[in-house]
Amino acid sequence: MTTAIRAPAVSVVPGLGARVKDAALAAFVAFVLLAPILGMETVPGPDGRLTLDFHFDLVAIGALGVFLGRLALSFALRGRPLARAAAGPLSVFVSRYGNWLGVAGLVFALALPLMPFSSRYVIDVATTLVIYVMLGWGLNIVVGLAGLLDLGYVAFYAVGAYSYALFAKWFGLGFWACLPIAGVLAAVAGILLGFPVLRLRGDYLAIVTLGFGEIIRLVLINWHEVTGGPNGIADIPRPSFFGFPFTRNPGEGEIAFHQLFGLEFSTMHRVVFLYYLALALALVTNLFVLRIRKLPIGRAWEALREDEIACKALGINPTNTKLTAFALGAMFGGFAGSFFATRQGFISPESFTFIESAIILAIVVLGGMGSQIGVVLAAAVIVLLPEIARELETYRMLFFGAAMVLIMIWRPRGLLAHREPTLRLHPRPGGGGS
Amino acid sequence: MAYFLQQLINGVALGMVYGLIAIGYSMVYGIIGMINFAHGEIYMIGAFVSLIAFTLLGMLGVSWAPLALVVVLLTAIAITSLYGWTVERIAYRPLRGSFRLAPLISAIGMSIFLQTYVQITQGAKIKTLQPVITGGFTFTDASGFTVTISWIQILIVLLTLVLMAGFTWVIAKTPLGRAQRACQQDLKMAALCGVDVDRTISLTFVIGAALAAVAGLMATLYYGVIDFFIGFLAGVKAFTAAVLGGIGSIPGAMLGGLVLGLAEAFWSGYFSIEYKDVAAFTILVIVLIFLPTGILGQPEIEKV
Amino acid sequence: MLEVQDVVARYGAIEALRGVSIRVERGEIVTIIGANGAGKSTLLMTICGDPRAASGRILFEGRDITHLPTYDIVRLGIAQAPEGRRIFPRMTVLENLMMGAVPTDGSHFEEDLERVFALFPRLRERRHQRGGTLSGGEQQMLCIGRALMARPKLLLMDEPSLGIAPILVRQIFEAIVAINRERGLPILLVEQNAYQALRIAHRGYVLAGGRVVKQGTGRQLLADPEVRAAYLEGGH
Amino acid sequence: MKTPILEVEHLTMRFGGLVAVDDLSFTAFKEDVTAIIGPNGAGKTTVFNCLTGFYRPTTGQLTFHGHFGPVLLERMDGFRVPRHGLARTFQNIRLFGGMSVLENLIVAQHNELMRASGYTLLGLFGAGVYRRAEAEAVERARFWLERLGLVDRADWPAASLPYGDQRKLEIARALCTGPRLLCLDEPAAGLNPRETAELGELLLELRDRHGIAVLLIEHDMSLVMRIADHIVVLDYGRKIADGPPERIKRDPLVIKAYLGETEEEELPPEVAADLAAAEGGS
Repeated sequence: MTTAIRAPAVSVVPGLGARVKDAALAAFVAFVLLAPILGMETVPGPDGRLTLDFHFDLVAIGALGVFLGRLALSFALRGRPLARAAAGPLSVFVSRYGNWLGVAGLVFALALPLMPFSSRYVIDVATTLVIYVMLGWGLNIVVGLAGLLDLGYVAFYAVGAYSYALFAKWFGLGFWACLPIAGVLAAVAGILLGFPVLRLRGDYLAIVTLGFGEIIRLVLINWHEVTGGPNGIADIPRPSFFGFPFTRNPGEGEIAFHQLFGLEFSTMHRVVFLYYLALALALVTNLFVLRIRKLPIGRAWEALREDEIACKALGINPTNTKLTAFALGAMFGGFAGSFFATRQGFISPESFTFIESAIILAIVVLGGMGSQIGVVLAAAVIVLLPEIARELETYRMLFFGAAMVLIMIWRPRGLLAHREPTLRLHPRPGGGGS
Repeated sequence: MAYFLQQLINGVALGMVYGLIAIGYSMVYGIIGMINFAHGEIYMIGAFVSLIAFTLLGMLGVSWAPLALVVVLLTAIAITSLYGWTVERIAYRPLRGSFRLAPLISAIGMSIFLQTYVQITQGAKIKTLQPVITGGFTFTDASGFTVTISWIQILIVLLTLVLMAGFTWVIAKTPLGRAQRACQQDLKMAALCGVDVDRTISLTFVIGAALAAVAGLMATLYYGVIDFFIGFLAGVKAFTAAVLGGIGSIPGAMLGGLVLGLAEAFWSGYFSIEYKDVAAFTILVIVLIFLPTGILGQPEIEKV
Repeated sequence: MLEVQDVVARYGAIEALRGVSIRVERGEIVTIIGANGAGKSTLLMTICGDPRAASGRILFEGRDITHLPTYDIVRLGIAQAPEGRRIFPRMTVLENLMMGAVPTDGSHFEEDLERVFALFPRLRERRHQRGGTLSGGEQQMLCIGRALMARPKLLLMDEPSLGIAPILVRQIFEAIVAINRERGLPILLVEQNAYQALRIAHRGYVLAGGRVVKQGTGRQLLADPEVRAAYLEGGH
Repeated sequence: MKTPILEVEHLTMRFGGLVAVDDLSFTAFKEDVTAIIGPNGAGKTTVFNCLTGFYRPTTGQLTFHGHFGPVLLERMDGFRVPRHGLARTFQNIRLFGGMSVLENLIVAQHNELMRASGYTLLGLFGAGVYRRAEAEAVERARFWLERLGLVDRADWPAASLPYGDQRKLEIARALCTGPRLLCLDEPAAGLNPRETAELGELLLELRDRHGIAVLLIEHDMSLVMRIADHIVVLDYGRKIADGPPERIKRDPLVIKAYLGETEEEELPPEVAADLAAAEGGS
């Protein structure tokens, strides 16, 4: 893809009067937009008919905010466009010290449960974060490397989760037996979907994958006999430490984890174990992606993203190559899904809505497509910000949506957009392009 | 037979609503080649503005239905169009000519934002509107089955047909419509002809939003219940309709909407109501595979 | 009339124009010749503001138009018959001509239409046919006709002979001369068919690698041995 | 006696009502640089697209004498064509712009490397077979980079190269697929005279030293007339001439349809007067 940087806009610096006028206009538009929806809340009245609660104070505040914001923005930008060219200082820094950052991050992640501030809550949030990172890395194969826009990634996550739950419940298989099954089933789902649709144009593919995600969810809701319908599946077997369960009182002939190591029983053991389990899965995903990027198939994915026609002219089979990306991405989604099921012990279709797909996609795209560290950065932003602002729970998705728009405008290629070649003819210093 | 007729009527009414939303997708896609993911939310906002306007009129004591309808229709169109315009200005225009996925991601963000915005300001509960228009025609056939055409269904069909006719005329005969078509066929050349492309694109969003507002009003009247989440499914289905009919083609969007509405009505009538949404998505997948340019779409020759 | 001063323009990372200066005076046919990729078409598009000049200035009738949006430039009186003709394929011939008239106030529409039909009688016959169904030569006539409908003060033409039957090429060039002569309309003509272009041009520029490498009157360039070797004689 | 490498027989390609190529037959020989010339829109690129599997010809037979003996190209999937030893470049350069120059050349050796990586499985575990194959691929890339003078820029993103170098890189990439026949679509477009001359040298060297036949679409007659052994002239999708350059140059049909009259025609009197006036004035 050619870097389509918008032509440098002309710096026509407007005068103060023009700016105030422009801001006033924006405020007026905001007022009209906000007046009905924010200003008049429909509430059921005493007789059951709807009446309105008026909040015009909020509308006024909103319009004023827009006025001031617009004015401030016009001074801050001085006629320049908001969008920036791809590689910023952050990208360059990360590309230079990427390996060190990775090692430092890994050490921190490994040591986290030992840190003094590591409460159960911290570990839980960290586990969630790690799972999103893993999902991001998995989807990165499909979107970042192969350039296939998948809006239904959560379907594979769901396939993994339900496969784990069903196999564990009905066949009594343990986590380590179910994990590969879940991965394989998700990959098969990926192939089944991919086979007919991978020939489609980019944005059509996006909508079809979205439709597929919804089909899976609707099937989960309506196929009561197998999936338990909207109630989901409860009492999914919890993971054990290679056969040693994390229970206070193990069953006949079983030895519990704390007995094995002669520890006091603590519910933290399982939490920490789950954390390390998630971390291990995520690391496997990362190693896999790092490795495969440097193999012919990985390069073919990237080449396909850049120019499919040129790929054909070089003898690359586009359909098979895309299908591999789709299947492998789905497989990691399946792994993550089975971890999700065992961690929660309960799954229902509600966990697999489109919004989840959007969040994972946002992590990949905001991170900078194809960038592994970018995924971590973006996942941290997206998972941790709402946690920090817990009391703003209701506003979380509002910020989330707004952030997606703003980051795209600010950096259309994501936070970290620098790409390092997968192999070099000349060693690092001296040959750096750009 | 009567049952069949009833499903047919329901399907046509439903299809008209889908068609109205689908036109917005189709036009925006035709002109700038992006899927306006937030279009479903624009429809949802149209429904809410209608609901609020009805409630306000009720509180003001306006009880004559035709007057209320006209006022609500105009209000919904005006405010929803402004939403459409603003969304384009904020979330899409800065990204024009940018990296391919950027506007789509931005649109998804916008969609989430608008959905949450309405959820927060209006509450997450389902809103029920007192029926504004009731009654209709009822026919009974020899075996005792009845077929009902409600006034609302008639209104939906009539209003949609009028809008379609008017709109087709605008596109076909006025300078405005010509500029719009020129932009669809060749954005660069349109600019070289002196067309203000940015303005025309804004206008496209405004027209799409206005039609979505009408669809929102109709849905509110038809179902009587709405919530902040109705935009997502309606949006995806309308997009399906647009693709089905051949994206970029306005009669195609209407036709696609009809086909989808009928398919859904018959599917729920004869097979299973639970899987009616699955039916819509399945149709989408099948159409894209076997008829990638839709029923009335223009075939594309791959340039090498 | 038109003055391009040291203009640089890029497409993505590729620098297509590296400091080009040309001018067009009233009533002139000025031609620009050069190989594929020399920047000829980019020059015409840059005059119309797309891509925008990264540096340098463009003056039209003494007014700086470098930073104006395309539609304003066009409304000032610069019409273009662009490369590849760019007929609106799903509009009729008449509608295409109406699009050409967008920059005008519409009061002379019928009159202008008659003049275009007089110039290209074929278009009158086909006025209700869709643009996409015309032959290459007819599309070129429509393309020129559409540009004339704007009542331009300056006409930019990009390779009007491209992919046209030889017999039609002649007709098109005759039309160009006629337009210039009858209306005194200055024309900036980009051509690969250097021979034909230089024959009718008052002055010409040779563009190579995004720079002007030669300029002179049409006859001077026609007679120039280097120009002959590179662009005229099919190489010997 | 020359050996044929590509035999085109009665090739016709229609798009709807438009006949882009009309009953075209010619043979390209292994020892030759064959050029296809003709006015824009004459159907030259369409011929390439039929050869390389991007279009399915309406009728006709295309026999290519590839690595594994003669094969028919007209019904072959595009991505299978290169495996038989037919590589092409594009009129509008199609590089993998975000990937480095070297990576572009490695991707060109995809199928061999896929096999060496055990279809990814062996490669995933770092097998020596794959590492050796990759090193060989890099060496092959280095060879062509050195030949084309791009070796210093091997680690640059392809899109950051100047235009002329991008053209060269696209040729190098096609060469890395190990072709018997190289099809070039206007390779000299946008090159300056010096670069064009170098390109001519390269193509002759491919023919003489590497035994790679060349099929060339080109507008630059100075290049074509200098290096082509055999020229096919198309006009309106039809072949109007076929032969060595000396004959083509003199062919009245070709002159009329394409090359143009080289002797000065009579100028229309008013233009002549005008020209004289303009000259006098300046």
